[in-house]
Amino acid sequence: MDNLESIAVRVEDGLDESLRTDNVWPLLRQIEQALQSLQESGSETVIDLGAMPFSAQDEQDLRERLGRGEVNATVEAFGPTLVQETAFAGVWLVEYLDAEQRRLTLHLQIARIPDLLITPADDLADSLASLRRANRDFSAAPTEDVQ
Amino acid sequence: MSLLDFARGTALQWSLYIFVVGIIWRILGAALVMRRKDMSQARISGAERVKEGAMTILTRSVPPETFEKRIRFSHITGYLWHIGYFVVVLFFIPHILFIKSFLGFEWPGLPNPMILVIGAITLATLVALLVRRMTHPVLKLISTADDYISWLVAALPLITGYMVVARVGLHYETLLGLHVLSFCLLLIWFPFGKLMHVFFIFPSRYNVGAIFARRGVRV
Amino acid sequence: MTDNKTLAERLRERGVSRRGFMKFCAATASMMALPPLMIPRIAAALEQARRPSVIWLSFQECTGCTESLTRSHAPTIEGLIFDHISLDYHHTLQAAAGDAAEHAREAAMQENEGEYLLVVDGSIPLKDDGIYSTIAGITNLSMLEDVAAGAAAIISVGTCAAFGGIPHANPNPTGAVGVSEIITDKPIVNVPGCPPIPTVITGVLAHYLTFGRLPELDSLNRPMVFFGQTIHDRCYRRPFYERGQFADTFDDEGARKGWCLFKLGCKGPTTYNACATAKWNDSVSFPIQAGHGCIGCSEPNFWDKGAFYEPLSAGRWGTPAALGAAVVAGAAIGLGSAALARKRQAEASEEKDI
Amino acid sequence: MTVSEEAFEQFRAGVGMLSEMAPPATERTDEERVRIFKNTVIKKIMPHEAMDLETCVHCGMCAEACHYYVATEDPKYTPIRKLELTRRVYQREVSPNRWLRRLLTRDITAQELEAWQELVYDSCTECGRCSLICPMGIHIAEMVALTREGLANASLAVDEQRAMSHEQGQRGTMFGMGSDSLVQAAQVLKQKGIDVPLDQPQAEILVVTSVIEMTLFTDALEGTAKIMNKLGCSWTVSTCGYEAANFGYMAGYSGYHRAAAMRVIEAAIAVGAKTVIIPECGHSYPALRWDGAAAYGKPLPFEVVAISEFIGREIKAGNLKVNKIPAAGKVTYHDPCKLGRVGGVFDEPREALQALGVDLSEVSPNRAQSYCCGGGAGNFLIRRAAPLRAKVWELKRGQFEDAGADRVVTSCASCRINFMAGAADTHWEKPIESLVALVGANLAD
Repeated sequence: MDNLESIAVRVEDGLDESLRTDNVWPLLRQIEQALQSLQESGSETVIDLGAMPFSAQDEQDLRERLGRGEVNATVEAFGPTLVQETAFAGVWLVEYLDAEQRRLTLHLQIARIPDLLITPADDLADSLASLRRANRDFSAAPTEDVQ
Repeated sequence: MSLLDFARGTALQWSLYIFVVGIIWRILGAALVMRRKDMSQARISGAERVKEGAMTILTRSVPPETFEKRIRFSHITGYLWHIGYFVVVLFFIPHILFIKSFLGFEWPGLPNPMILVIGAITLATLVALLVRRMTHPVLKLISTADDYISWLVAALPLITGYMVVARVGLHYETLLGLHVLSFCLLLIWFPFGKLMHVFFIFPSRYNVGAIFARRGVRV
Repeated sequence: MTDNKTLAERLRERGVSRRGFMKFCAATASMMALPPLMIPRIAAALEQARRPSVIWLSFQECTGCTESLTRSHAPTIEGLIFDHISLDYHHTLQAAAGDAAEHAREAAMQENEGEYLLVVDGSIPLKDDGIYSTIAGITNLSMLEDVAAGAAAIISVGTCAAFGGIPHANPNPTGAVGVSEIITDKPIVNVPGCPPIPTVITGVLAHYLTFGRLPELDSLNRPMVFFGQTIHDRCYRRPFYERGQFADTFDDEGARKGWCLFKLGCKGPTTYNACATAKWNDSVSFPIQAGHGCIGCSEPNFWDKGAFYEPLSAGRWGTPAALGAAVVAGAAIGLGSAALARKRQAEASEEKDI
Repeated sequence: MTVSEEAFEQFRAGVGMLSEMAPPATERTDEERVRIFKNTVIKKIMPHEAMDLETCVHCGMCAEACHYYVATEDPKYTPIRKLELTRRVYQREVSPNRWLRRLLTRDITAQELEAWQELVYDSCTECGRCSLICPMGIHIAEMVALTREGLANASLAVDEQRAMSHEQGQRGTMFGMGSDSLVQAAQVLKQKGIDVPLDQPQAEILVVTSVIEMTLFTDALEGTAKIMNKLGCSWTVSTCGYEAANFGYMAGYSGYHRAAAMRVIEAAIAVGAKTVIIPECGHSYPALRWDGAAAYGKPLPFEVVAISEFIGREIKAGNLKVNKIPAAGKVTYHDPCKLGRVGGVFDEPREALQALGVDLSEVSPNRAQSYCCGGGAGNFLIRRAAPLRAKVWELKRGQFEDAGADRVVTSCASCRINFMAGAADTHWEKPIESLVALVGANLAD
């Protein structure tokens, strides 16, 4: 071999029609049922796509099927988390990434709003306390600048 | 040593040796009993008789219509399970690799779902034949222990094979070990039961063809 | 040496918000292969989890297991979990050396008697009273027995500690065995692999932290959640296997197209591990994805199970010489049988026909 | 031309008496019977039979070829089951796996031997049809003959056949009739102007006949003589070796088979015959044609042909001219098993019928696959087998009717007897005729 460039390198995990696992269709049916129970009884469902054989091709197929909805949010906590509403209201894709943008896991959440977007009750107390502290600091601060 | 290692190592070797010793023993032992020469004047030459005998090996696979219409069920089921069995044995890729490890060469296989369907048909046919053997007046009367043992020994690799694919109950490698052991059992029983027809069918068909041909009758 | 901070508190100190904590719990659940339904329970448990004392003993080993675990360089889940434990003795990682190190171990053992976790990597030589591997003049065997006595549970990390591994391979000159051959009165979790997947090690630790007990184990004491299915079961190349599309060599069309490596000796179907889903190097890839079949490194006796490149369904048929001998023996017995039958026929011929 | 009803009924009555007339069988203990049967099977089994017995898969297809099973659907008539005792002896005593088979296979008992008499004499005519269907190629019929030999040696041959075999084997007569009957029959023909050259010192052709042709089917003997004379051959019938029938051969007495065959062989050699012509008598053909050499101990120094075979050949060669039968109607030809399936004579009789200008309508199945008449291999002698023969007759009658036959022609006395008996009992009116008689009656001038 003359040089390293002559070694063909290709990314194995890329999209490949032949890498479908046949898991998309059963998953869509599962989403349908979950959406029905959300509508009827308000019960929410989370499906962990990281825990089943699910290829990149499968994921692309699924994303194509579900489409994109109105809401698109990023939560910056312990690395970014991408929250994407699909074209079907109530069906969300939640992608957890770590600080180096590597995926921790991918959830499908069937809910009116994903848990992660709701302000945690614990944080309300902290937040009120810190806002009060901030307001106190603000009111106590010298006012030369204003003058 | 795990069950699988035992099965495809020691057990496989010894059952192969028993198989080889057994078939040669049985063929020679039967073929070399006392012989008497037929001194009658044959209608056709020796060479033609050999040809007719050899032809009978083939023609006996397709009996004349007058026979065929009375044995159609046995005939179709017989072909069905034999062909199904050979397809599963010879065209399932792990099997090809198993045989390759013995013969040193391989050939193209079939996709697994096709093998599964063919195997299911084969097994269903075998079960139907067993039921028939236990209920049909003629078969009930002429069946011996050999028939039932040979049925079981032939069916076990199919059954355990399905268990391996379906992961029934036990670990994959344990099931695979059992599957290989069931094949070893087949090899061991082979020379001692009716499965030997795989070999004897050739001289028997040849002989009946040649005997009738001597008298000028093509059978 | 242990403090009383809970994991939640520790995370908060590091500036991880409540959302971050919940995300951590979701990732932990995924890592432990638990359903998302369990996330709130995990969160509740981790809020309360105290810092356990861990003693790590390395015996006949290559340090690959430790490398596997410590190779992370970013604030990963594994890192956080690992940081939370109090690693009181690990002779590769700890700063202390010599007597000081051994004293640290003894102190941890005394202080946390009956509560500390013992992690072992490497096998233990038994031959000639175990003299083939010693630390500070103490044989591995005697150190293991000593430390195991006060441990709450033992985690055998790597195939060597779990099943004897490579030192145990034929002809096994040191009489090496795994931990469970020696210690029989303590709960033992085997996390085999050469090396084991780091997330699996931390997954077991996370489970212990979360639920205060060891996870559900299989017949070889491996955590079911990680070792419940084979590589083959979860392999992304499985569809090729079913379709009958295989690579015949490592540089043929099939190999380039990423077809199944069964024919090239992949041991995926008989190897129970989480490589195909957890993957390696921060979930970048795993051996099959890199184009090489699984060698079954997490299985007992993997080194002695035949060639890595021999298809799993290959039989060991014996030698042509033995087969030839069988042919000769068969012919001899057959001829003998026929001779005896002819003798019997000659005797019967004494009986005259009417 | 046809045989009178009275003569036929007289003949049937005579045959019906056989079992009473039979001399008592040799007294044998159970142990002796078992020992003798075993020794017979052991010494006679040959390699191809051994391999046949090794290869049976018990598929049961042979039952579907057997006229007895087809007519009754009784599983006990399954051909391979008729070999059960032979198989067991082989497997326990000769088979390469005998050490294992002895564990799995029961020994035979004298009671079983007695029970098997019915299966190999009453319900098997060694017609060989099962040997054609067997997917393994087992020659079942041949081994029924072997089983008969074992039973005959063990004094368990069926009474009627034992009686006939003993008489023929020991005294050379049948139904008490000897060579004087032949002389008488020749005189009767002489009066009709048909010459039968008895005991010529030298002849090209030795014609053998049978007691049945001297008494009942005289039309066949007459036809034979007329044909031979017409052809102007050098032929003779020997009073020393005139009887073609060989009851020892059928019943399984190889000693009697040899004795009867040797009379003909010696007579043929004495006159320097190049050809021996066998009459229309089924088993006589294989008894000399195929198994005569074994009795003689070396190849026969002459050719053996069946009369229908001879006629067909001569007609085809243009040596024998026949008239077309006017308004013959639809004729069907029944292939006798011993002549056809296990003899190879199919075309020659048809050649003769074509020459006679008849409308030949074949039964289905025919030729090699033809069904047996139901009474071959000496079965027609067995009184208790009559109900079974009646059932097979129904089968055959159906085939004849399906073929639309106005008359049935065959070339075997025993087929003819069975069909005539069946026809008489069921009032079936169609004539059942001899091929030789038909040709003899229609010779061209």
